[in-house]
Amino acid sequence: MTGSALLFYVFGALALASAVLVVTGKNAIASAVYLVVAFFNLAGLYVLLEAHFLAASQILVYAGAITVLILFVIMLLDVSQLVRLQGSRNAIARSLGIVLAGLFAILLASQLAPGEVGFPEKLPEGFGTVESIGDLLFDRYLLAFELVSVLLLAAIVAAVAIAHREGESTP
Amino acid sequence: MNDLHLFAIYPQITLGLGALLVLGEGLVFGKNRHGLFLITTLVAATFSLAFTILSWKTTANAFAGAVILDPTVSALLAIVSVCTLLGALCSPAYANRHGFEPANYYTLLLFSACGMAFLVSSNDLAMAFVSLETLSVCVYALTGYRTRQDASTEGAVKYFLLGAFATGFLLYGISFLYGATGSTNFSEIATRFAAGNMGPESKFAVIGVGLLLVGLSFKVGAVPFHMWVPDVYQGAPTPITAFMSVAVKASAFGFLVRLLPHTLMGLSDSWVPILSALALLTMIGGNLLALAQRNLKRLLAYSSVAHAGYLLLGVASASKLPDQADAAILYYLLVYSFMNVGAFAVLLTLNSPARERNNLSDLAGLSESHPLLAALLSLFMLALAGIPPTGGFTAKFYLFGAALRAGYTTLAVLGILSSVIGAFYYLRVVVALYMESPTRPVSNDPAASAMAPRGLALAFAVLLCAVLSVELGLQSLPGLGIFPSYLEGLTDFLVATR
Amino acid sequence: MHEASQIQAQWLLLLPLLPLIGFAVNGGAVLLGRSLPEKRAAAIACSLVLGSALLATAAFLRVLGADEPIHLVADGWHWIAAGRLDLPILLVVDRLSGLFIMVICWIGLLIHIYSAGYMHGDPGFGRFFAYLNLFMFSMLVLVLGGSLPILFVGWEGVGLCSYLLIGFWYEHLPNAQAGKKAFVVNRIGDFGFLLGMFVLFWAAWKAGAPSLEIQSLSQFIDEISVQSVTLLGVPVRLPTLAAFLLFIGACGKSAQIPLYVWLPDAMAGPTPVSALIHAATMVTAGVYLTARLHFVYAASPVVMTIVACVGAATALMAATIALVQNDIKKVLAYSTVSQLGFMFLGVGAGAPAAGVFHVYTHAFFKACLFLGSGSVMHALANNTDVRIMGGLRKKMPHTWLTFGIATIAIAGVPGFSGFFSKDEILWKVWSSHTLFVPPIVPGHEALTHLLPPLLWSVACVAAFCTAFYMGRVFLLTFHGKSRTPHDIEHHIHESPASMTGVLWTLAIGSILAGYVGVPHFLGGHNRIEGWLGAVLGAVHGEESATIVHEGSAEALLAGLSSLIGIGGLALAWFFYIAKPEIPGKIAGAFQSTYRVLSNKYYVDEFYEAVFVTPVRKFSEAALWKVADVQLIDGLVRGAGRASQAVGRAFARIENGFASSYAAAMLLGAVLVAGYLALR
Amino acid sequence: MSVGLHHYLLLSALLFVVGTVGVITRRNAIVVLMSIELMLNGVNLSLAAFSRYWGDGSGHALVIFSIAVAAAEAAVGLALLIAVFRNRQSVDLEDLNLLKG
Amino acid sequence: MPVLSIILFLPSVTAVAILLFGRGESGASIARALALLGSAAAFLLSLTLWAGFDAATAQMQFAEAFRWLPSWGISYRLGVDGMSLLYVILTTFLTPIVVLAGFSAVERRVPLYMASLLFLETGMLGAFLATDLVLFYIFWEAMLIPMYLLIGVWGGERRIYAAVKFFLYTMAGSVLMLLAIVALAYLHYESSGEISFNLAHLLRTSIAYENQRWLFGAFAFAFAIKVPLFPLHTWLPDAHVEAPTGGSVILAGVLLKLGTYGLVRFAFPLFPAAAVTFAPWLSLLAVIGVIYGALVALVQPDIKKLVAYSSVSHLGFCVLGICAFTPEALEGALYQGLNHGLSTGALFLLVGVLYERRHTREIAQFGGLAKVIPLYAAALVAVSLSSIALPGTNGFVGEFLILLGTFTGNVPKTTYMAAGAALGVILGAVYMLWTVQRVLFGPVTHAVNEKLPDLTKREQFYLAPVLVLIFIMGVVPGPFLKTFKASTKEFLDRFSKTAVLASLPEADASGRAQVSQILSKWKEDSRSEVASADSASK
Repeated sequence: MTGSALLFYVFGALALASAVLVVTGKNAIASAVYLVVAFFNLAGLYVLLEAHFLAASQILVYAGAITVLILFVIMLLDVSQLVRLQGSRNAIARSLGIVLAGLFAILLASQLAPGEVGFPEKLPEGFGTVESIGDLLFDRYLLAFELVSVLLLAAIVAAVAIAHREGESTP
Repeated sequence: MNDLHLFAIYPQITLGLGALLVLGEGLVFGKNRHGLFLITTLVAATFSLAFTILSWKTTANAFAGAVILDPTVSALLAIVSVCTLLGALCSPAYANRHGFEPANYYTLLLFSACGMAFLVSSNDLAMAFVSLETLSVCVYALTGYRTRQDASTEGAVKYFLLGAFATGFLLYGISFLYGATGSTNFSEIATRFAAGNMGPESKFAVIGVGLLLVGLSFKVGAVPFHMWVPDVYQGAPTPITAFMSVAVKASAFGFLVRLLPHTLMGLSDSWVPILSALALLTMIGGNLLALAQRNLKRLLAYSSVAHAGYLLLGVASASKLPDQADAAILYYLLVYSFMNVGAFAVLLTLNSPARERNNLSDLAGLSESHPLLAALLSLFMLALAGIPPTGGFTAKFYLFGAALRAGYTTLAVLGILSSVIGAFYYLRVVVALYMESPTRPVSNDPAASAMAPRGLALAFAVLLCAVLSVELGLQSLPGLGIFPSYLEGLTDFLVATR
Repeated sequence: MHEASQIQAQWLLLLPLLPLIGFAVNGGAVLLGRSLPEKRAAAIACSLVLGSALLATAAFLRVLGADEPIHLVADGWHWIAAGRLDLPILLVVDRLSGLFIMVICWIGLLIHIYSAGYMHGDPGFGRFFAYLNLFMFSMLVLVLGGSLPILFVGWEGVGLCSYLLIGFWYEHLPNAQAGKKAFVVNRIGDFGFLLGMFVLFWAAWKAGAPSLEIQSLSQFIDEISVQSVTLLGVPVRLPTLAAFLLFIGACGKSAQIPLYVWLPDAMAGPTPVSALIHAATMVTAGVYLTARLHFVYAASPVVMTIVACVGAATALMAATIALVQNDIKKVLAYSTVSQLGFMFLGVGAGAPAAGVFHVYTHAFFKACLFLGSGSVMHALANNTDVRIMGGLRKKMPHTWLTFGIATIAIAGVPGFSGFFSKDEILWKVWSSHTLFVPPIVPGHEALTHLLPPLLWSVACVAAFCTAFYMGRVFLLTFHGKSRTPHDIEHHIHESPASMTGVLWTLAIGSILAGYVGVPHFLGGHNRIEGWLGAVLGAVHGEESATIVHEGSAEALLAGLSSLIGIGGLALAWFFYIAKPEIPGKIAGAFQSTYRVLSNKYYVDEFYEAVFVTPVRKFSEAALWKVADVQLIDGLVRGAGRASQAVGRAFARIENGFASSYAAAMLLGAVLVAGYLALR
Repeated sequence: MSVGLHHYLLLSALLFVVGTVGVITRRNAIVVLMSIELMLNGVNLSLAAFSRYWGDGSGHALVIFSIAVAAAEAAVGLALLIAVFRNRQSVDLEDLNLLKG
Repeated sequence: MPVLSIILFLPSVTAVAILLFGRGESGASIARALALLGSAAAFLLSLTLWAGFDAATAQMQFAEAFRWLPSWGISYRLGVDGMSLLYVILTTFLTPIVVLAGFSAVERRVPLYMASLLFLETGMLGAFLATDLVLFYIFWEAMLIPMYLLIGVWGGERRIYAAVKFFLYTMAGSVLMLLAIVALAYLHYESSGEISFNLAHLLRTSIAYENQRWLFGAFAFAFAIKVPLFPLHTWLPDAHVEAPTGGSVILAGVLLKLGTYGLVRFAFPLFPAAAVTFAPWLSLLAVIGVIYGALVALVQPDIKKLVAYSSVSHLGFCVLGICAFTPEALEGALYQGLNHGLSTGALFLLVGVLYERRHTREIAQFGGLAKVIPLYAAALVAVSLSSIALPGTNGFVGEFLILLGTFTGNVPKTTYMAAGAALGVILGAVYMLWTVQRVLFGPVTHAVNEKLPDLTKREQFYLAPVLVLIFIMGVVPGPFLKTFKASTKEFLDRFSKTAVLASLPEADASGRAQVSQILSKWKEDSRSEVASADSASK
C-alpha cells in the first residue's frame, strides 16, 4: 500500500466519520464543527487528487466562510438545542427515508463497485494549478464565471430582501 | 475572441442589465419608486423579447460553445421574456398591497429571468448548473418575499431545502456525465455518445442520466418529485406563483429538451422508459391530486403538475421525432404561459387587502357580480382543460399528436383520459363561478382595485392572456413549427428595417 | 288467379277524404275553442259520411255491374320511397273492399245519425263527431288500401280512433284505461302485423318482386311461396311465417284469443262507438285482412288451421263467458268476440267468402243490438245492468222489437240473416278440405280427419250458447217484471225518432241482408259466395260439381243449426220467463264454474299477474333501480368517486413535512436507480 | 492495490448518501442545510476524481462553481431560516406544516 | 357567398352582440329580441340551402375551404350533403323555437342564457357542416361548454351534478376520438405522404384491419356516448331531468343526433372493415337499448326522465338502422333522427310548459288535465302519437323503414334484431299512453291543477310549427327522404364486399382474410344488391 493510498483511507475514513457525526450530532454546533472536520479531510483528498487549488478553496470557502456563516446563524437564532429529538410526527417517512437511503447507497455502489478503473499516470502540465484553472475560467467557462457573479449578487439581494426586516412595512 | 457572438446573449444581458438598473435606481432614487422599477422591468423584458425576435432565425454558438442560439432557444427565450413581462404586470397591485419593497423584488424577478434565459440557451453543464442555481436562488427568495406571512416563508424554506437537495442529485448527475465523457459541453457530450463504443465510462453515463433525471424531475415537478409544488405555489405571493408556474417550468423543460433528446439521444434506451413512467405518474397523479383541492392556488399547482406530465410525454416523444415533439412542447409551453398566468391574474384581480380569494367557495356566484372576470377565469379554466377552441386544445392536440406519432399510444390514451379527470376540477371552478350562489356577500373592492393605475397593469395582463389563449387556439399557425406565422412575418419586417 | 282488369278512378280518393274534412272542421273548431253548435256539427259529419256512402255505392255498383272482377284504382303521391321500397298512395276497390265500404259507409251513416240523438247535450258533442269522422276516414283507408302499409295506416288509424273514443269520457279514469288497454293490446297485434309485412316484403324481394302492394304480392305468390329461411335452426317457409305473424295482427284487431281482452273493456265508450267500431266495422278488420291476403293463407295451410282453431276456441270461450254476464254491453261485447271467432273459423276453414258474409250480416244485427242497448241505456240513465231492467217492452216498443229481431238474427233462426251466414260457416267447416295438421304433430293424419267435425261441434256449442245468452239478455231486459229502481223508472221513455229510425233500418237489414247468400240446397244461388269467391281465390270453386251431391248433408246440418238457434232461444225462455228460479239454482249448483265464467276465466287477472305486473316490477326494481342506477351508473359514479378517493388519499401523503417530501424524492431516485441497475 | 477512481467514487457516494440521510432524518433546518452541504461535497469529490481521471481541469472548474453556488444557497437559505424563525421562533421543520394536502 | 359560414357564425355573432348589449334594465328584452332575430335569420338562411340543394349528387355542396393550419394539414372546410342538410335545418329550426320557449321560462340571467343557446347552435351546426376532422372535433367539443352552462346555471336541483356528468362523460369519449383522429391522419400520411384531416382524403386511405378496429372503436365509443347507446346512456337521464326546457329540447333534438350523425358520417365510412365487424354488436346494443330504454321509461315517476329513457329507446332504432347496411334502414335511421328531434323536442317543450306552471315534473302531480287545458292535451296527445310512431306521423315512416330495412338486411342475425326492436313498438305505446293517461285523463286529482292556464298564444306559436311538421313529415315524407338518397347510396357503396376489402391495404393479408370470413357470413341473397352496386361503380 502506497503512502497516497494510506492517506486516502485515512482522509476518507475521517471524512466519512465526521459526516456521520454531522448527521447524527445532537447539537447543531457540534454538527457544524464536525462539518468543518469533514471539509478539512476532503481538502486532503483533493490534494491527493492533485487538485491543489480546490483544496485551498475548500478550506477557504467551505470551512472558512460557509461553516462560519452557519455557526453564526445558529448562535444568532440560538437554535442549537432547539429541536426535540423525540416525538416526531413524521416517524414513518423518516424511517422509510433511512431504508431508502440504504437502498440508494446499495444501488449506487453496485453500479460503481465492479471493475476497477485506475487513474492515468501522466497528467497534463500544470494540472490543478491556479493558472490552469484560471485559463479555463476565463476562456471556456467565462460566461458561467460571469454568471456566478450574477448569482452571488442575486443571492446578496435575496438575502438582504428576506432577512432585512424593513423589507416588508405592513403585513 | 472571435467566437464570442455576443448578440446571441443580448436577451440575457438585457435582463441582467435590467436587474442591475433596478438595483441602481433603487440606490439612486430610493427604494419606493415602484412605477419606475415596474417600467424598467417591463422595458427590460420587452427589449429581451425584441432581441429574441430580431435574431429569430439565427443559429449561433457563442462563448466557446457555452451557449447556443437556435430556433428552439429563441422560442424559449421568447417564452421566458413573455412570462417575465406577464409576471411583472401581475405584480404591482399585489406588491403594493402587501408593502413589498419593490426594488429588490423586481431585481430578483429580472435576475431569475436572466437565469432562466441562460438556462435555456446553455450548451454546457457548468453553464446550465450556474444559471439554474441563479434562477432557483432568486425564486426561493421571491417565494418567501412575504416575510411576515407564515405560508410564504414556510413555502420558501421547503422550496429551498428540497431544491438544494435536488440540486445535489443534479450536480451528482452532472458529475457522472462529466466523468463519462470528460467534457461539459453538450455538443461534445453528444458526439461522444453518438460515437458509441465507450469504455468503463458507459456505466457512469447511465448513472449520470438517472441522477440528472431525478434532479430535473424535481424542477419540473414530476411525480413523485412534485410534493413541493403545491406548498410552494400556495405559499408564494400570487404574482410569483403565476410567474414561476410558467417561467420556471418553461426553462426547466427547455433544458430538459436540450439535454435529453438532443444531447443524450445516444442514451435514449436508459431515459425514455423512465421518462415515460414519470410522465404517466405525473399526468395521472397530478390530476388525481388536484381533485381533492379546495384552494385554487393549490389546485392550479397540482394542475401544473399534470401539465408537466403531458410535457414529459412530449419530451419522451422527442426521442423519436425531435422536431415535431419540440415544436409541440414549445407551443404547449407558450399557450400554458398565457392560460396559467391568466388564471392567476384573475385571482389577483379578485384579491383585496382584506381578503385573498383563493378558495373555490370564494368564487361562488362571481359571475353575477363580476361577469367579465368570471367569463375570463372560465375561459382560462377551459383552456387548461383543453377544450376547443382555446389554445389549450391546440396545444394538447399537437402534443398528443406527437406522442401518438412517436408510438406512445398507450401513454397518450392514458394521458388524455387523465385530462378528463382534469376537466372535472377545472369545471369545478366554472361551477363555482356560474352555478353556485355566493356564500358570503361580495365586497366591491376588486372592481375598485382594478381601476387603480397599477391595477391597469394587471387588467392588461389578464386581457393579454385571454386574447392569446383564444388566439393561439384559433390561429396558431406554426411558422418554424413553433410560432404563429404573423409573428414570423413581424420578425421578417423588423429584420428588414434594421 | 285471374288478372283483374284495372280501371283508374281517382275520385275514390274522395271517399276517405270527405270524412277527413269533417274531422278537420269539427276537430279544428273544438281545438280553437269554438265548437260548432250541435246541429251544425252533426249535419256536417253526417252529410260528409253520406257523401262517402254515395260514392261507395257508386263504386260498389260499378264493381257489381262488371261481369268479371275489376279493380277500381286511385293513386296519389309516392308516400315512402327508400331503397327497394316504393309505396305510392294507392286505393283499390274490388269486390271484397266494395262490400266492406258499403257496410262501413252505410252503417256508419246510420250510426252517425243515431249518435246525433244519442250524444245530444254532451259537452264533447263536436269532438265526438270529429272522432267518428276520423274513424270513418281510417276505416275506409284500411279497406281501400292497395298496399299493406296503406292498409296499416288505416289499421292504426282505427286503433287510434278506438282509443280516443273508448276514452271519450276521459274524466272517468277506467274509460281512459280501457282505451289505453285497447291500444296497447292492438299494438301487440301490430307487432305481428309489422313483422308479417316485413316477412312478405322479404319473400317478395327474394322472389324478385320487392313490393308490398297486395296485387303485386298476389301476382307473385307462386314465387313468393317457395321462399324459405332457417329460423332458429328450423327451415320455415316465409309465407307461413308471414301468415302467422299477420294473424297475430288480426287477432289483436279482431279480438281473438289471446288478444281479445280489450274488447269487453272497450264498451266503456259511448254506445254508438261500440256499435260502429267494436261491433260492425273495426273489429272485422282482422277478418278483412285475412280475407284480403287469402292467397298468402292459402299457401300456408298450417296457419289456416291455426286460424280456424283460434276462431273456434274464441267463439266458444267468449260465448260461455257471455252466458253469465249481467252487463248488457258486456254480453254484446263477448258476443261480438264470439261472432268474430265464427268469422275466423270460416276463413280458416278455407271459406273466406263465408267469413266475409258473416261480417256483413253481423254488421247489421250487432249494430242493431248495440244501438238497441244504447237506446235502453239512454232510457235508464246509462245503466247497463240487466238485473235492474225487465219489462221494458211496453215502454220502449220500437227498441224491443228491433232488438228482438236482431236477437233472432244472431241466434241463427232460419229466415234471418244470421242464419245464412252462420250456417254457411258451419257447413264450410264441416266440409273443409284445407284443415291440416302438420306432420310434426303425432297422429297428424287422424287429427286432420278429425278436425273438421271437431271444430264444427265446437262451433255448434258456441252457436247454441249464443242463442241462449242473447235470448237471456233480451228476455231479462224487455220481458218479465221491471226491476228498475223507481228514481230511474219514471224516466224511461222510448228514444227519439232519429234513433228508432236507425234501429228499424238495421233491424230490417238484419232480416234481409242474408238473402244474398241463400244456399243452393234452399234453392238459392249463394250469390255472394260465388261473387266473392272470384276474388277470394274460390277455394271451393272446383267443388261446384259436388254441391248437388253434398246438398243433402248440407241441408241436414242446416237443419241442425236451425234447431240449435231456436233451441237456445227456447231454453232462455224456459229459464228466464217460464222458470226464473232455475238459473239461480244452476249457478248455485255449479258455483265454481259460474265464478270462473263470470270472472271471464280470470284471463285479465292472469295477464296482469304474468305479464303486466312482472314487467313493471322487473323494470322498476331490476332494470331501473338496480341495473341502471346502481350497476351501470354506479360504475360511472364509482369511477368518479374512486378518483376522488385516490386523490384525497394521496393528498394525505402530502402531509406538509419536508422530510416526507424528501423521502418521496428519494423513493423516486431509488426507483430510477433501481430500474437502471436492474434492467 | 492502488487507489483508483472507483475508490473515490465510492467514497463520494457514501458521503452523498450520508447527506441524504441527514436531510430526511433531521428536523433542525440548519442541520438539514449542513447535510445538503455534505451531499454537495460528496459530489465535489467525485468531480475532482473525474477531473483527475481525465486529466482535465473542467471538473475543477465545476467544483469551483459548485462551491460558489453552495455559498449563495447558504446565504439565501439562512436568510429564509431567519425569516421563518422570526415568524415562529422555530426552525423545526415539523413545525412547518401549515401548507399541506 | 360563403352561405354556410354565414349560417354557422350568425348565431355566434348574435350571441356576442347579446353579451355586449344585453346589459342593464332592459338587457333581458334586448337579449330575447336579438336571440329571436338571429336564430330566425339563421333558419331562413338555412332554408335557402334546401332550395339550392341538388339531391342527385352525394358531393358536398355549398362547400367552402381554406387552408387553416397548412403545416398540420388542418383546413377550415364546410359542406352539406344529403346526410347533413336536414340536420342543419333541424338545428336552425329548433333554435328559434327554444329561444321563444325561453322567453318566460328563463328569468334569471337572460342574456347569458340566450348567448349560450346561440353559441350552442354554432357548435352544433359546425359539427354537422365540418368536413375536416379537426374542425369537426373542435365544434364537437366546444359545443359542450354552452350546454354545460345551460344545464348548470338554469337547471334543476341537481343541475351541477348533471352538468358535470354530462361534460365529463362526453369528454371521456371524445378525447379518445381525438387521438383516433390524429392517428388516422398519421396513417394517411404514411400512405400518401401528405398530412391532412380532410374527410374526403381520409376516406381514400386504406388502413390495416387491426388499426381500423381500434380507430373505429374510439370513434364509435365517442359517438355511442352521445347517441347514447346502451349501456353508455346514464348521463342522459340526469342531464335531461336537470336541464332547463330549452336545454332538454336542444339536447334531445339535436345533440343526440350528432352521435348517429357521427356514426354515418365518420365512423362507418372511414373504417368499413371494422364497421362490418362491429355492426352486429352495435345492433345488439341498439336493440337492448330499444327495449331496455322503453322498460325503464315505463316506470319513471319523473316525466322528463321518462322522456329521457324513451330517447334511449328511440335512438336505439337509429343505430339499428345504421348497422343494417340497407338503403331503407339507413334512410329510415336518418329520418328517425329528424323525427326524434321534432317529437321529443316537442315533448320537452310541453313538459316545460307544465313545469313553468307547476314547478314539478312528477307525473303523480298531474292527472285530469285534459279537461282543464284541452289545447295542451291535444298537443300532448299528438306528439305522443308521433313518438309511438302512429302512421300518418313522421315517427312511423322512420321506424317502418328502419325495421323493414333491418329485417331484410344483409348482416347476420339482423332479422332477429329487427324483431326484437319491433317489441319497442309495443312498449313505446305502453309507456307513452300510460303517461298521457296519467297526466291528462281521469279526474283532476290535485286542486292546484284546476286553474292551470292553457297554452298561451306564444306557446301555441312555437308549438304549432313542430306539430304541423310532425304530420307533414308523416304524410309527405318524399321531399325529405329524397335528400338522403344520393348520400346513402354512396355510403352503402362503401360496404359492398369489394369496397370493404379495398379499404384494407394489399399487404394486410390476414386482415383481408378475416374480413372476407366475416363478409361470407352475410346473407347470400344480399349479394345481388351488392354485386349490382359493384358493377355500377366499375
